[in-house]
Amino acid sequence: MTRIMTPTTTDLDQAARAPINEAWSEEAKIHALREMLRIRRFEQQALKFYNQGKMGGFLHLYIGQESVAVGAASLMNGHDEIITAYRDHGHALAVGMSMEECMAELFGKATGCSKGKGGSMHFFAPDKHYWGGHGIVAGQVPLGLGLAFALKYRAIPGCALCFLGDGAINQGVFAESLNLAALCELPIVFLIENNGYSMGTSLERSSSMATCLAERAAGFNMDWDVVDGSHLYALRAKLHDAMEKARSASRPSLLEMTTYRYYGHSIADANHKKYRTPEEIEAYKKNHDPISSWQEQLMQEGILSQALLESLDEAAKLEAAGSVDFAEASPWPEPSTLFRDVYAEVDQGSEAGRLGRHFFSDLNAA
Amino acid sequence: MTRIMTPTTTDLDQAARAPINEAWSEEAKIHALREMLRIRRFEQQALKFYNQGKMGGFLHLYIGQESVAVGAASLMNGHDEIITAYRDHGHALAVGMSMEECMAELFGKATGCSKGKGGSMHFFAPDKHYWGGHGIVAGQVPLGLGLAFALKYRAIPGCALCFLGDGAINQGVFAESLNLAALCELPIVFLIENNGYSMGTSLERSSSMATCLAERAAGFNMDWDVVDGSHLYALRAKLHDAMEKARSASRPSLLEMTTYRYYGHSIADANHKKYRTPEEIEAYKKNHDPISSWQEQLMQEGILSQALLESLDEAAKLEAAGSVDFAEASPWPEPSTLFRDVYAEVDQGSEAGRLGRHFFSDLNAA
Amino acid sequence: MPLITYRTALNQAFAEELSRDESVFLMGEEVAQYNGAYKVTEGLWERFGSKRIIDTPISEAAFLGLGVGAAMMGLRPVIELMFWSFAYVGFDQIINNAGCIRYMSGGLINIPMVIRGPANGGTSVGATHSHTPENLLASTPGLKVVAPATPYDAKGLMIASIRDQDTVCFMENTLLYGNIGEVPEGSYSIPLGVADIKREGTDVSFIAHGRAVLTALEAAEMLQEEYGISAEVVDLRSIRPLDEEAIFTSIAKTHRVVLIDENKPFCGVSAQIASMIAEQAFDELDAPILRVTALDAPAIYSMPLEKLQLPTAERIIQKTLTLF
Amino acid sequence: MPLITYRTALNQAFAEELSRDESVFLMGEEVAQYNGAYKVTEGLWERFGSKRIIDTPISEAAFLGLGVGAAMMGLRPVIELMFWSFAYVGFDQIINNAGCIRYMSGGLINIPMVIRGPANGGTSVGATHSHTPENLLASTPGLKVVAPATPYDAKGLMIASIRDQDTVCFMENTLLYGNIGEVPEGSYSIPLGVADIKREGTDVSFIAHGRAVLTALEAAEMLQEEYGISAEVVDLRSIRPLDEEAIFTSIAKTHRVVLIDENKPFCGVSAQIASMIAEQAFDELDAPILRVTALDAPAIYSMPLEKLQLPTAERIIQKTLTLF
Ligand SMILES: Cc1ncc(C[n+]2csc(CCOP(=O)(O)OP(=O)(O)O)c2C)c(N)n1
Ligand SMILES: Cc1ncc(C[n+]2csc(CCOP(=O)(O)OP(=O)(O)O)c2C)c(N)n1
Ligand SMILES: [Mg+2]
Ligand SMILES: [Mg+2]
Repeated sequence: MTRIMTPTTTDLDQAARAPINEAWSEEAKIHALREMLRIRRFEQQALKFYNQGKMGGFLHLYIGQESVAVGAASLMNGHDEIITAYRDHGHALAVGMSMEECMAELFGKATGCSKGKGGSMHFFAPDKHYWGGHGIVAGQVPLGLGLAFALKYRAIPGCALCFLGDGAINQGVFAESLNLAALCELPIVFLIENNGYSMGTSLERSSSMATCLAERAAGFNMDWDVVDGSHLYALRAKLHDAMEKARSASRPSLLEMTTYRYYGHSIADANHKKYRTPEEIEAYKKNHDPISSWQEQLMQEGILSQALLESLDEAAKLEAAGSVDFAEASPWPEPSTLFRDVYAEVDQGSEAGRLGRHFFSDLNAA
Repeated sequence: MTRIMTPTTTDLDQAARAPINEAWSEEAKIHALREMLRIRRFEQQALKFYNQGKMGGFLHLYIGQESVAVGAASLMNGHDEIITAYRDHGHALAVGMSMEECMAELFGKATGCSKGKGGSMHFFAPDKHYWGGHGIVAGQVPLGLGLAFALKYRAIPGCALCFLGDGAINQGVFAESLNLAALCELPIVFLIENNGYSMGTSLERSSSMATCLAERAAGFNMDWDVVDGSHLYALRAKLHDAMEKARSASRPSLLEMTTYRYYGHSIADANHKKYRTPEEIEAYKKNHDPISSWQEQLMQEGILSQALLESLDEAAKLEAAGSVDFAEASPWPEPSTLFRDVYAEVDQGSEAGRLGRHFFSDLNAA
Repeated sequence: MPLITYRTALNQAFAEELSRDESVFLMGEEVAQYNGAYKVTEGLWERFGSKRIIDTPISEAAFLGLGVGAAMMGLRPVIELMFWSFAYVGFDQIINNAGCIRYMSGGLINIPMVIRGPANGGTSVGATHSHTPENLLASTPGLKVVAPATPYDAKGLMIASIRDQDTVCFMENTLLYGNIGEVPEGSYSIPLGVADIKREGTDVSFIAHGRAVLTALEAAEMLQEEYGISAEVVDLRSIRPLDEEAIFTSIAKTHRVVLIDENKPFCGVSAQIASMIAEQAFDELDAPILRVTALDAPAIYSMPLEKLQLPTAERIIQKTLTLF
Repeated sequence: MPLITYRTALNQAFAEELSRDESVFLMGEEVAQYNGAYKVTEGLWERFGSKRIIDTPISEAAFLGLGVGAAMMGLRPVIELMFWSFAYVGFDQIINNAGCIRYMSGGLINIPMVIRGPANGGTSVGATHSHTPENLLASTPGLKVVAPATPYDAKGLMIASIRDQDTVCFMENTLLYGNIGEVPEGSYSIPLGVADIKREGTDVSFIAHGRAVLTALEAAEMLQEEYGISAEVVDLRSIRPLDEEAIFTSIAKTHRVVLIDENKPFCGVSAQIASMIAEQAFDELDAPILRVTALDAPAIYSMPLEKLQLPTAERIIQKTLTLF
């Protein structure tokens, strides 16, 4: 577990005293706890119904990593944009998507955030500045560049947060994107959620590095840092600085957040106890679980009572269960919608959408 | 011209005294001069006939960079493998390909090294351990990995030399390849021929970097260095060490060779005097021309006389002119060969080559 | 009408749209300071500046992806590939991101982007530089594909493509850049999905796109003169959406068809069209559906042989004569 | 004969070839220690060790290129793509390097490589993970493409592909991995370019490859039972080289044809076959050439709708009935 940065108490104290954390209201701190609980309860429900065969495809659980998405979302203002990979439920909920639309998407229902067309890996909510949910490893990274580019182009004082996994850094497009971001001075923060594994492959077996992954940014003359992603104060302190640099100076950076996933790569991953020791999993749960350490923190600060904690948790559980009911009760998408959402012009019934043949087989053939 | 590393006289003295240079025979030093002259004279002839419309497509001249290919080839033993991009004439001649087969290829003749099928960008000579000649920027880089992989797999004590341009480093596959080489400990040396430009784009406009391009290797925990590519002693000293590390310890490295091209990106590049100043070109010619500085060096060492120099140059010119005669006199490829060299099995007439239809239009249709 | 080149026609389209709509920007290798490897973007950087006309490193995957991201946010990127042959290093961004995101988001996201550049053989640059991927792209629902044959069409289709809400893959041709034709000065757009009858005829229909249209026209003239055969030339202009009406109408008139394109034959655009005719217009046909495509080997460098590889008027004539 | 799964059949092919030929090695994401994402390479790492069975980072372009380079040197790489859908991040290496180098070198270089992995929709993994690029690959002269439907064919074709001197793109299917069939224990190879009549019939020819063969067989049974129509099912097995003899022979017998494949329709494999029939076997036909393909939208996630997207027996039957 050496790869998990364990900041000293002094580091954490210092992080806690960072202005962005000092200025953080009690309410907002509780809200962060609520959000982490919501993610966890949501995914536990998802897991249950995935195992009952209610969902198709893959289910990549975020449990263990909740602090990263929640910490990042807590720093976003109305101008910032966010994009991530397929392990995307946490980010979706953290930016304000409803459990109902998310669960319904997992169930493949018409009421899902993507009308049942995207599934677990492909959640989107442009109105919440959330641009997916992307299944191809690192495929989202240059899209993040584009978000940052558009902000700068329009002189909007925001930044783009672009998440990727520790395995994703070995897709070439990531390096291309670092260069382009630095060269064009784009307002972007790349966040590596380093959970130590890409599927069954440990960090050491997938990446050659000097001291850490983030150091790769040095060769591009880009700022970089490593931070304990399990701790909200720690990650907020450094991420806030990076976001500010992006927003105000259009200076990109790369942050590596150490974190961990409790479940296998996806629920289909039957091997996950083979490539990791039970001790490793337990050690993280015990020392780094983002929810329990934040609870402790808030209790120490005297903000959180046991009663409040229980009521928050209860509410999260209820909401999650309710989202399942919603999803179950929702209709399947109509077969007639199979050919919708392919071409905007067709959907809009514009002239461009009406001229020429757009589809080369039709439902009648079905 | 700051990007051209100008080693001090002491550096060069030191390089000259490196064991690999100390051990270099007079004959071999003269040979290196001969090879550089051959490349230059070959390309000058190519240029002349390209301008007469005897060749198709692009012509990327290597003139100005001759020391790099010649220096590298001078270090190769029978076990090493070499691969490069589309600016490939220099490497081809340096490893021993004949001017005739190369010129005939440029003329698109059946006697060309690729039977007229590849053209200027796609020279190959596997018997000389020369694996091309590749037109897609950085496309050759992972192929270089494969050469190194095969050497290691077969326990052959050689290394792979994989050349790419300063613009090519921004293709993602280069970063992927650095990681894979370091991770799998492959016996390879990546050589960036940094001539300061990718087409009309200067280094500064294409690459964000801290101090140099080679430093990108640091993030992959790979050894790297920068060297004056215009000077044979300097580059041989460092390249030899890198090749030895690859051969004996299977340790990859990245070397950046500063160099310069005298002509435009290709002969079609009408802009090349716009993005570079005449002063810049003249300064390199005066202070770094690989041929004249090597001549001077050898004269200082008392190895080279004016008479020998002239005879070497005369021979190179004659050979180049002869290669044009050869190419002109050579036949075009037969139309019947259009469908050869696509599938090995078909060419061999094996069972696998005879069963099923391989080609979906035929020459009869022509 | 002024006579200008295909290259200038495109250049005018960019200038029109850049002036009209602040959200349009051009990006690619050497498009700005160098004026474009083929000078298609000449003068635009000087006129519109570095914010709108942007040079990139040689990182196709990254800048195609950047285009998709910017388009999601409502900008209108026009991304140049110096050659369409280089699309393969960024293919994932085109197929999975430009091609699938709208669908996977349930229609929440539009990607109004143009990806453009030359896609053609015939210039002795070898196999790696001579790809014509319009068939591969049109195979992907979510993408649109356009291939103009004339300066007039190039300008009008480019303007329509930039205004389109979807991603359009715009296939130009280095052999056409210098061709001259009549082009109106102002702004006009030619809708995607509408073919153009480039020559009326009664005996056989030639269906083609891109430069193959010109080859088809050449063949049609020779057939008329030498054999008295009247060929109609249907220029598809847009591959997806496809004007199948125009195809079927022409065939209903001529009852014979030769499909001509510069794709490699296996699963080329003309294969798709043949299959549509064979399914939907079978009864109209008096004879087999013939195809004339690039010869089925990688593009060769050698100049005289390369000329044989692409469809020639001779090859079209020879095939056509077998129908009579 | 032992009854084993398609997965085990492939696994046996690898084991046979790894034992027989020291130059064969397997490489890809999770192929070694994890036993393969779909367990196709189970046990091979334990048996053959880290030199022969190699896990990679998520760098498809680099390890595909590594495969090409190693193959140029005479090794026989078998490169796994966890999904063929991920080929697009390494597409340039496949098209330009595996596909063109032999030609561009004038035949000096062979690239005896197998690129393999599943290429199928139907498992609710969404559009990005459901591509079937066999049409795009077969469009490239220089590449070969194989798509087995049964365990027997999977083993025999894999052995032939590994022994082939050229690059073979081997299309597996996650929905077939668990299918069981009779497979001989030892080594045998099924030549590329030879189709297999999976069912004899007299009234209509179904031409299919991969999982569509099973759907076609299902439809054929139902047609026989319910309508007394006798369908012949031609399993192409190999897309390139293609056994056109088998296609034409079957059509000469039945005079009617329905082409079935799981490609998207535009320029799908069945478009190519339709075009060949329409050109070369036109006179044998009594009716239009019909196609049944995937519905023409990106793959949808939603489970019931996804079932409609791929060819179903019902859809085949409905189309076929229009021929009678
Ligand atoms: C280009 C590509 N290659 C392979 C895959 C299959 N795959 C999906 S996730 C994954 C591991 C990614 O690991 P990491 O980036 O560390 O993210 P994590 O799963 O840990 O969140 C792999 C190999 C893919 N989706 N895309
Ligand atoms: C993927 C790809 N993109 C673009 C090109 C067009 N192109 C050919 S060479 C070149 C510049 C390369 O510069 P550099 O790597 O520095 O090599 P140099 O020409 O200086 O030797 C470009 C952009 C290409 N061949 N391949
Ligand atoms: Mg990970
Ligand atoms: Mg350069």
